[in-house]
Formats: sequence, C-alpha cells, structure tokens
Amino acid sequence: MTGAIADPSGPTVESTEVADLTPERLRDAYRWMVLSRTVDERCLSLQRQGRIGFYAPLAGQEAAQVGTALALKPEDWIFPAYREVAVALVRGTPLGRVFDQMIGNAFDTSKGRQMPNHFAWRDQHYVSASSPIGTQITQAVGAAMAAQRRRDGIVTVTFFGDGATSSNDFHAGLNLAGVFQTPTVFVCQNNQWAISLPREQQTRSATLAEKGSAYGIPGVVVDGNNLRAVYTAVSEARRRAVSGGGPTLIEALVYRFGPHSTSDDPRRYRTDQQVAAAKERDPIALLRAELIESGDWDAARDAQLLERLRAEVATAFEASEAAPPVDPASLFDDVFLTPTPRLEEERREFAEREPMGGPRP
Amino acid sequence: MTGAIADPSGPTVESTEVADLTPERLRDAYRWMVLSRTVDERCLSLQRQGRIGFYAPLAGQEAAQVGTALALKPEDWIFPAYREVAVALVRGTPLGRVFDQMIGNAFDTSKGRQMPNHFAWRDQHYVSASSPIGTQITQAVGAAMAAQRRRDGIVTVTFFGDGATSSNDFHAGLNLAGVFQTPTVFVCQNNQWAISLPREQQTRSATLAEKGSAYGIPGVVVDGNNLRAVYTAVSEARRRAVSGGGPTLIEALVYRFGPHSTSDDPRRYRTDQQVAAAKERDPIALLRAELIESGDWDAARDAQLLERLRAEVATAFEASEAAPPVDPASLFDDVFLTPTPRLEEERREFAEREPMGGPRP
Amino acid sequence: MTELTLVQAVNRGLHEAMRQDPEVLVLGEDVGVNGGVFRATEGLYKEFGADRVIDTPLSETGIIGAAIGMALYGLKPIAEIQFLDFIYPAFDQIVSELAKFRYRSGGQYPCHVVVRAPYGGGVKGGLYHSQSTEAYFAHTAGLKVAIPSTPADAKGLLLTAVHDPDPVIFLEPKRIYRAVTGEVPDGDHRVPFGQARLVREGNDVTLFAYGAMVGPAAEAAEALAAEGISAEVLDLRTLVPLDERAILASVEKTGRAVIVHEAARTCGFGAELSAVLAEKAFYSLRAPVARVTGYDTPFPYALEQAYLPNGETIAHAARTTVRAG
Amino acid sequence: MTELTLVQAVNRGLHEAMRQDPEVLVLGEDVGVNGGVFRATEGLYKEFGADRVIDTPLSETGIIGAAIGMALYGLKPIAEIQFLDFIYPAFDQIVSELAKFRYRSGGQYPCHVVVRAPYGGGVKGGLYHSQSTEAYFAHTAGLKVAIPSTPADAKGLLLTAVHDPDPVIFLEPKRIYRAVTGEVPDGDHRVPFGQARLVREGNDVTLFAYGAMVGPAAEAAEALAAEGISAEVLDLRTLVPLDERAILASVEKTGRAVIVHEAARTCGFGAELSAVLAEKAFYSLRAPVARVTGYDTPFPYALEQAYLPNGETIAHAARTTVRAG
Ligand SMILES: Cc1ncc(C[n+]2csc(CCOP(=O)(O)OP(=O)(O)O)c2C)c(N)n1
Ligand SMILES: Cc1ncc(C[n+]2csc(CCOP(=O)(O)OP(=O)(O)O)c2C)c(N)n1
Ligand SMILES: [Mg+2]
Ligand SMILES: [Mg+2]
Repeated sequence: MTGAIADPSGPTVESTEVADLTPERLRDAYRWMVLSRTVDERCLSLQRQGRIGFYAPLAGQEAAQVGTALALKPEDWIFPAYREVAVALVRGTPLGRVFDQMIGNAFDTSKGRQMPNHFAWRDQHYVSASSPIGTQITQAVGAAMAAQRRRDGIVTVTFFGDGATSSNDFHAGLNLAGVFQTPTVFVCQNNQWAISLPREQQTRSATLAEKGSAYGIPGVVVDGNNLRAVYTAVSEARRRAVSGGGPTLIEALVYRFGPHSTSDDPRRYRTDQQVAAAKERDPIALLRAELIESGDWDAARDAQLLERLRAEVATAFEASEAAPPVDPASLFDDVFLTPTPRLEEERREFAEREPMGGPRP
Repeated sequence: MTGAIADPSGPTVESTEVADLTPERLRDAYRWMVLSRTVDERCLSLQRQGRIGFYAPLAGQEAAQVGTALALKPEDWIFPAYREVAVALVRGTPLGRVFDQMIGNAFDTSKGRQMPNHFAWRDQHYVSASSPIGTQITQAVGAAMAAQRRRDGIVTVTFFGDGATSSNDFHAGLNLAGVFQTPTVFVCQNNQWAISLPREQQTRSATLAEKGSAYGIPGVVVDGNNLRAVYTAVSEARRRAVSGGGPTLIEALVYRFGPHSTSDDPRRYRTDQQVAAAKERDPIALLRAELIESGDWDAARDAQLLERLRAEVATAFEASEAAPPVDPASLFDDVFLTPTPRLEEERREFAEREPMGGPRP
Repeated sequence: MTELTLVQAVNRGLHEAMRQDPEVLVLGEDVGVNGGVFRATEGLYKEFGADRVIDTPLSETGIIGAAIGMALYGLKPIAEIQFLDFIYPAFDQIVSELAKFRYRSGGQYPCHVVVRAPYGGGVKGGLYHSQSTEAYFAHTAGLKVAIPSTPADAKGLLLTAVHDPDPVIFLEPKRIYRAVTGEVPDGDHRVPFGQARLVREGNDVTLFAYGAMVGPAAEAAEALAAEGISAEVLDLRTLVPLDERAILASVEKTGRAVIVHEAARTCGFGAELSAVLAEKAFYSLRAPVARVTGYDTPFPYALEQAYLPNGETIAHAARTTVRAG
Repeated sequence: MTELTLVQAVNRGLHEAMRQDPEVLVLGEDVGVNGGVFRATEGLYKEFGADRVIDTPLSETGIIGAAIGMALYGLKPIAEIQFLDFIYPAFDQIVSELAKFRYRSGGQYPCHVVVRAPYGGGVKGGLYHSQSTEAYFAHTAGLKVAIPSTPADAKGLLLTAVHDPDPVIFLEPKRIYRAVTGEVPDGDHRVPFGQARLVREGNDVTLFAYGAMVGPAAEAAEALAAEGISAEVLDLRTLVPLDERAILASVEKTGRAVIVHEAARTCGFGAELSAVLAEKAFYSLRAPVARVTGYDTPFPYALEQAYLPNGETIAHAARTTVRAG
C-alpha cells in the first residue's frame, strides 16, 4: 500500500507517487534513517551505562519520520511528540545539540530544563516537545490559524502516536482544523502500542485514519515502513494544505521495535515472536534492499556509512558529555521574561544556600 | 426519514418501525409533549416576572425527549444535560418537584443547590445534571460498564447537544463505549445551535451521527420532530445494547425554537424568519395532525387538555412557591457524608453570624 | 475620561488593544457575531472581522491550545473562557503548556497569551457560574493573575496584560460588571502589574481584598469608621506578581490584617497572604490574621448570600481582630 | 507484619481491598496486563481478571468520568493516573463532577472513588514526571487528600480511602516507592484520616512535612539535635481532613514552625498551614513561620536537586527560626 486516501465523502482512492524521489534523495533519506538508528542504539546503551537519564527509542519509525521531514519545507513548523529524534536530525539539529539536550548541559538549547527526547529548536521551527500526550495537536492547529492570517504559505505538521488519538487535544485539534480548514498535516505514527496497550484496545475504529471523517478531514493510511509511501502521502497533504485544501490526517502504520522507553519492559505485554515478525519489515532494511536492487547502493558503501556514523555519534556524545553543566542560578530564568519580585527573592535565597554547604547540583 | 443507520462498516440502512406505538401510547406521548411545552412557556414567563432565576427552554425538542424517554425501561439510567425537563417529567417527576427544583426550596430533591433545569432524582435513575458541557457522557459510559459487570440488563442513556460533540467527554466517552461495547445510547439533540454558534461552524463532518464511526459505533440520524422516528431509533438502539450489540449514537435533528436560555437574545445571531421556518415542523403540531388524521384525537379534546395542563402547572407552581426555603445551616451538608472538622468549624462560625445581624438568606 | 461600567471598560480595552496592534486577536465561544454572553466583546466582530474575532467550537481545550499555537507563531491572542467555571477542560493546556512553554524551551518559545474569564458569585449562578478559583492559577508557576475591581483598572490592567510577553489569567468579577461605574481614561491607559491600590487609608487594621470583594471591604471600613475603628483597605489588583511592599507597609502600620475573598478558605489566596505576613510582618502583627472567605463547600444556589462574605461579616472579623490585640 | 517497600505496600493494599469487597475495581492506563508502570498493580490482573482490573485507552477524561459513572451506579472504583502530572486532562471531571456530585444532588449521588497517582520529584523526571500539586485538590471543596510517607501508612491510608464513601485523592510519593521499607501489618490495616503522625518529639521547633519530605525533615531534626536544637517532626498524612489539633498542640509547645513541601511556594499547602497557625496559634508563636518549599518555577530537569528542599535547607530554616525568637 502506498497511500490510500480514505476520503470521508467517498471510497478510498490510491494516491499516485510523487516524482521527485531521485536516487540521490533516496540515498539521503537512507543516510538519515541509518543515522537515527545509530543514535537510537547508542542512547539505549548510554542510558544503561547511566550516562543519560532516560531514552525513548524510535526504531521501526525511521521511514515515517524521515519521509515526513524530507517532504517538508524549512519554513514549515513541526509540533513533535517525544519520539521524533529523526525529525529533529533531518531538520538540521547537529548531533551535538541532540546529545546536549539528552544530558541537559550548558549548551542545550532548552537549558537543561527537559528530560531527554524533549527537544526544541526555534531556528528550525521545531517546537518544544512536552510529555503530556496530545497537547501539541491543538497548538499545531493554532499556529496554522496564525499562518493563515499572515498569509504565509506554510504548513504545520504535528506528530503523535496511536495512543494520542484518544486524547482531548486530538479531538479538539482535528475539529478546529476541519472547521477552519487549516494548513495542517496530522501525522499519526501508529506503532501499535501505547506503552502496554495494543492498538485494538485503544479504539474500535477499523483504522485511525478514518477518524478524520468525524471532522470532515480526509484520512490516509500509509505503510509507514515504506519511505516512498510516507514521502508521497505527506507531499500530497502538504500540497493540498498550501493550496487551501485544508488539513489531512495521515496514519503511518509502523511498529515499535524497542521498549516504550528505558523504563519499560515490553516482555510483560508482548512476545519476542511478535516483535520478530514486525522486524521483518524493518523500514531501513526495506529501503536498503530497494537501493541495492536498483544499483544505487552496495554492501561496501553500507558498511562504510555505518562505521562513519557510529564514529560521528561517539565523538559528538563525548563532546556533549565534556560540556559544562548548566548554571544553577539559571533555575530562575525564563519563568517570565522579567522575573517577579518573588522569583528574585527566591533567587537570592538560593544564592545564600551555598555558603551553608547545602548541596549544589 | 425515520431512522437511517449509518453503520461504520457499511452503507446506511433504513430502520424498520417498531410495532408497539399504539394509538393509546401515541396519545400518551402527545400529552407529555404538550405538558412539557406548557411548563416551558410558564417558566419563561415566571423568569420574566422574577419568580424563578433562570430557565433554558426545550421548545422544539419535545418529540426527541419524550420519544426517547418512552422507549426506555424504568430501570435504565438517564444522564441528562440541562435541557431535558420533558425527560424528567416522563420518568415520573411530579410537576411540583420540577418547580421545587426551579425555586430551590426545602422540598427540592437537590436541596436548593443547583440552578433551575439541573434536576436529579435518584429513584428514577435520573442523574444530577451539571452545567459543564459534556461531562455526563463519560459518566454514562462508566455506569454502563458497571451494569455490564453486574450483568444488569439495563442501558444508560445520555443526552447532549450539537455543541457537546466538541467536548472532551464526547470523545472520551464514545471511545470507551466502543472499546468496551457498553450498553449505552448516546442521544445528541442537534438543535442547530450552541448558543450563537450554528451547527455548520461547530464541526465540518456532514452529520454528527457519523462521528460514531471514529469509535466503531453505529450512528443514526433521525428526524427529531417525528416522535415515531425517535421512539423507533431509541427502541432499536436499546434492544441492540441489552443484547450485547454495543452502543449507538443517535442524532436527533431538531431546532431550538426559543432562546438558549433566559439570559440569551437570539436575535443577535439569527433571524425570526429562520425560526419561523423551523417552526413549520413543530413536533407537537406534527403529532397532533397525525392523531387527528387517524381519528385518535380532536380539537375539542385538545383544547380541554391544554386547559387542564395549564391549570395543573399553575397550581403546582404556586404550591412550590409557597414552600419553605432551604435551611441555611444545610449549606454545610453533603460536602462529605461526615463533615470534616474544618466544615464543622465553618458551620459554627456561620451560626454565630446570626446574632450580629448579618444577612440571612 | 469616560464614565463606564466595568464590562464596558473591558470592551474599550479590547478595542484599544486591537487597534494598537494587528497581531492581537480574540477567540472564544460566542465572542464574535453574538458579542459575548456578557457583551464584553460587543462590536469587535464588526470592526475587526472574522479573521481577528474568532467564534470557536465548544472546546476550551481547543481555544487555549490554539491560542498557544498562535502565540508561538507570533500573534497575541486573547482567549475568552465564557465562565471561569468552564476553564477546566483546558486546564492541561494552561498548567502543562501555557505556564511552562517559555521555561521548558529555555526561553525560545514564550507564550504571549491573555486568558480572560468572568468569575465569582452573587449572580445566582449556582455551582457552575459562580466559582472563584484564582488560587489554582496563582499556584501555577509561569502564570500571572490579574483581577480588576474598578472600570479604570479593568481597562488599565487588561492593556497591561495584552502587552505582557507572558501568559496572564485575567479574571473579571462578573457580579460588578454592571454594578460599578467609574471614570475610565481614554486611549492607551495602563495600570502596572504588582502595584496594589490603596482604596482607603486607616490605622487600626488592614482589609485585603480584590475583585468583587473590594466593595464589601470598603463598606465594612465605612461601618467600622462609625464605630471608631480606622480600617485601611488594599485592593491587591494582581495576585502574581504580588505587591508585598504595599502589603507589608500597611500591616507594619496597622498591626492587624483581615483577608477577604470569595474562594473557599482552604488553600485560597488568603492563605498565601497570611503566610507572607507570618514570614515577613511577624513582629508587626498584634493580633491573629483573620480570613473572611467562602466556605469549604461547593458554591450553592439558594444560599449564595450565606456563602459569600459581605460588609457585615468583614466588619465583624475586623472588630474581633482589633479587640484581640 | 511484613517488611515491604512503599510501592509493595500500595500493592498489598490494593489486593486486600479487592479481596474484601467485590465492588472494588481498578482502572487506568497499563494497570492490567502490564501491572502498572511502577508495578503498583502487579498481580491484580491475574487474580481478579479483566472485569475488575481494566486497562483503559489513553484518556484521563475517560478514566475519571467512567470511574464516576461506576461509582454512581454503586461500584467502588480505584482509578490510577499514571503520573499526577497527567491528571489535568481529567481536571474538569475531578473538580466539576467528582468533588461536587454529592453536594449538588443533595446527597442523592455520592461518589465512592479513589484516585491514585504517583507524584513528586527526585526521580530525574523533569517538568512532567515530578510535580506536586496537592494544593489544587486541597483547595477543591469535596475532595479528601491523603499522602503516605511510610509503607505502613501507604497500605493503611489506602484502605481507609477505599472504604471512604467520598472521593479521595491518594498521592503516592514515587521518589520513596522503593527507597523506604518498613513493617506493614497484614490484613485489613487501616490508618484513620485526619490524624497526623508524630515522627519525632521535640521542644524548640516543629517541622511539618508529608510524603517524600518527611525523610529530609527527619534528617534535619537529627542534624539539629547534634547542635542542641530539639525539633519535633509531624507528618500530616492527610491534608483534607487536616489534623489541626495535633498541629496546634505541637506549636503551642515549640512556639516555632517550619513547613516543608516540594510544591511551589506560592499558594502551596504550606500557605494554608501557616494561615492556620496565624489564626489559631498566634499567641504561641515566637518566631516567623518559615516555608521550605519548591521554588516558583516549573520543575526543572538538570537542576532538580537545587529545586527540592533537603535536610540541609530544612535545618537551615529551622536554625534561623530558632535564632529569631
Ligand atoms: C496525558 C498523559 N497520560 C499518560 C501519559 C503516560 N504515557 C506516556 S507515553 C504513553 C503512551 C503513548 O502512546 P502513543 O500515543 O501511541 O505514543 P508512542 O509512545 O507509542 O509513540 C503514556 C500512556 C502521558 N505522557 N500523558
Ligand atoms: C465546558 C463548557 N463550556 C461552555 C459552557 C457555556 N455554554 C452553556 S450551554 C452552551 C452551548 C451548548 O450547546 P449544545 O451542546 O448544542 O446544547 P444546547 O444548549 O443547544 O442544548 C455553552 C457554550 C458550558 N456550560 N460548559
Ligand atoms: Mg504508539
Ligand atoms: Mg445545540
């Protein structure tokens, strides 16, 4: 399946494939996917070593994330959940900044305020992620309403999971988008699990995409393991959005290969066999096979790439680890642009703690 | 249209009509509808006279409410919004109790705690209404889950408006009902307005009933001005629910003839012509015409009925008005079954206010 | 200067803000064509059109979520919640998102949003059209909380809120929407945040109030004067930031404090004020600090006057306080 | 008696409650097959089945709304919210419905519901896995709020909550889920609401704490003892109802109070406690009442230890208080 549009007013139609996926771009996509997987594996092991505090892996979702990110323009806005490390990378976040955030050091663009995975980078219109499920969805629609008013020809794109379709903000956000026909692309990465809850127990609709029809929004189911399919569906949705055609809900069918996060033990609720079966359609393996098949890639280059990326990742992490910690006094910054007298007082109180030998972080 | 079921998995099908609407029962329904309209008109005028504080009229929604209520069993549970005065009456609330609540006097089953329209009567499984939009919807589903666990063969029925389909609880409630296949009948009275917002601006889906498919729930659109259609659709939904067939979303198409409430001036957002056009399909007039047509009713009996009901309503209201006010000390009851020490202290503090001449309510 | 009611002053403030800055817009339920259920947004739709005065579906989650998104993008939305009692469907957006965006993004994504809501009792609104839950917002780091008690402050604080680069919860005491009138400066009138208003000078006891309770507090002061008790009345105006300087100066002078609010007593804003006095005015205090507040019950319908503080209950507490020490 | 961690004690309490009464059931996210992300519900699914241990979709609105509906119908649901930080999507159901049902229906419809949630900082959870917002609930008339600090209390307060005919917000300090162990009575162990626990006797100053702050308060008392300052430590256990008798008795004895909590200072529960002292222990107080609390910032990630009170900051405040008067 390469992008079946479930239009609320009619039967599903097959989408055509977009033409701009040159071998060059496919190789580029492949590199991003392999880089993401490399970061993912590295972070899982760093967490086990106690060198970062937490990690939520994206393995299995590389094509969905990279395919979406590549189909967008730099001026588009991203409203991510917490699992979109690959999107942050494709948008141009340097590896070092990713690790700065994971550590929460002095170079972290968010000043060490957030758990790992919760990036923000304004220059890339990558909005600060939060942990509460779904909240980014209405915000993406609000930003799109703002863009409509400014007549900026951009789209806002929001990522969320299958579980998030049950959230208040999914309902509110899609409804607003339908009513105001905002230029928004809703990308639901259906990885089949919300921690331990399987997709079938999340909701009784046959697909998640068809939930769009409750809001007059076309829904598209795509094979999220197929980079072309994702890229095509998002490109179409983007085109429709910027030409005034309104929002699209895309359901990318993927599978979460790893644990929900480093705090999770998936064997409590699913079998290794299930996971192994899903891994047969590993999005990276699929794209690699296609590239090799068409003569655009080979095993030697692949080994080289992997080696290079691993080294880059290792170097970048070590630099981030060596960076200075955040300044403790920054605790009181950014609550407001100008601190209130109460915050100033607390900052002074905090400064006075030091001489008394209280613990400094 | 008499009940078109929009099944999520297939095309819409016409429902058949149920057989048990005898002339007797139709006349009974008609009486309830006329009584409701009489109460409605009376309350609007009482509010203008300052004898009650507020009222939200139901004119135009009598067939939807009476038709639903008559299709239920006494053991079914009702989770109403604030406009379901007719449902409360059909369930057996004596007129006097309705007015006791409007006034909030000592006989009010809710002890004067709530604004007019917000009834509760436990004996009739008529759950306490609240003002926040939609909250009753998840509660109705929870009660149905409880009934499933007790293997009680009942259904829970919840009423809400077109506006409420945008609420958090609509989304959460229908989703839970779909997942757990609860015996719940969702009755959306689409009266075309959420205060000043017309239905078309509330959501972009073609119908509200089709929102059911987002949750794997069959959706039914019925002509809410047609008592038979409503009765039929609810009877079917009830039958399906108690036989394990799960929930149904019924959209009853009606029109709010009056203001949103006595605080509202509808001329700010709609024309008299629009209202006049809608009134051509007044549910009471339609049923009266049908009854007269079939020889089961006549103009003389109609006039008699109206006169009798007006008198009953007037008498009941006067009795309620003459009833004693609630006891001021009851302010502190029912926060908890057993008051906390803080509440006991506040009760004492309050009791001490009297000698100092502070205002007593 | 123009003589206006409080709700008219809000309306003028909204007009002024929207004229000043094309990035300001208004969204909410019934705010456009209908002009707001209290008429606060009357005329805006006609002057500024549907692009800047947006009638939303019935979803507070959507209203606040969208307002945040607009602000992230660079606009300055003013979101109306029809009654404060109906803000809770949006509570997650308010406490998890609006209040924390600037902080969590290390200053990259501020939220220039004003959330307006009529609040408070005394209008026979029962449980759900009467509540005063300002303490929820004051307790939430990252939110400012402003509450006017006069028409001039309604406009002046609102314009300050609209120009504030951070989120402001702007609570309008609906009970005095039309019950108070006063002179309101024309044009760009602003009242700074964090400056309490001295309503009446006095020496024996300070009555602290805000919103619709300022009136009864002033009444109480009047009654007390007749008995020879000189009460100072301070209108806090903003709970965050709080004008501790004025608060402490007053209690240093009077040595006694009575705190008034409509909200339930337990953990109401009065508790914070009392705690500030216990920390910082301890040696000035001559008597226990009294709280005259709503009770720890849901807001009742028939008995709302019994629930609410009034001039008499405030005066009673002040007398007791003055007698105590 | 069995030696258990705090989270094991919660788990035992849940087993006990479900065995005692077939009307008790558990619902929430990942509570069934997975046994809860903190293992609090481990084993329940196996023993009681899907009918009584319900894995819900990802909707706190749905969890609490459904729990209320179940309770109205006659069951006794225990709803788990995975982290207190994620309760806000359900805040409308909690404050508008759960807290007010009995009252608004004139006693016809009580809500026999327990809402359990892990809460608090110290686990490197950042903004959204660390917050302590007990004051929101304590301020909401109609809710009780219980917070254990020991395994025995975790089980005992939980069983009391499950048997309480009114809604209880039961907050579990996740930082000490496994960090503290203790003897827990087997069977139907109950700890009554509204009775503070005397953790340590003392004469010079009272340290008030609850949840994960009881440990640091006790540490502070230990350190102070070495300096010749005798500190009493009181664990409040339930914020609503509050054991004012024990609180006032202690301050009448010591004359000094230091209040500790993780929550932000402004309008935190410490403000209420301070206000109670200012009202009712005024003449016993010899020094300003100090608050050692989280700061008025969102909860940080890298700097969480700087944000949180600890034994040293508590001892510092106690020293200052004792020196003051
Ligand atoms: C409002 C809220 N409730 C609960 C949680 C706890 N939680 C974190 S992730 C998660 C599951 C999310 O599932 P899904 O949306 O499918 O995203 P995925 O993790 O699969 O990418 C849950 C329940 C949360 N973060 N926010
Ligand atoms: C959560 C919430 N937001 C706003 C309101 C204010 N309000 C009261 S009724 C209403 C419109 C409801 O429309 P609908 O659901 O169609 O019901 P109807 O009044 O038409 O019966 C609004 C916005 C409210 N009561 N609750
Ligand atoms: Mg998922
Ligand atoms: Mg309506």
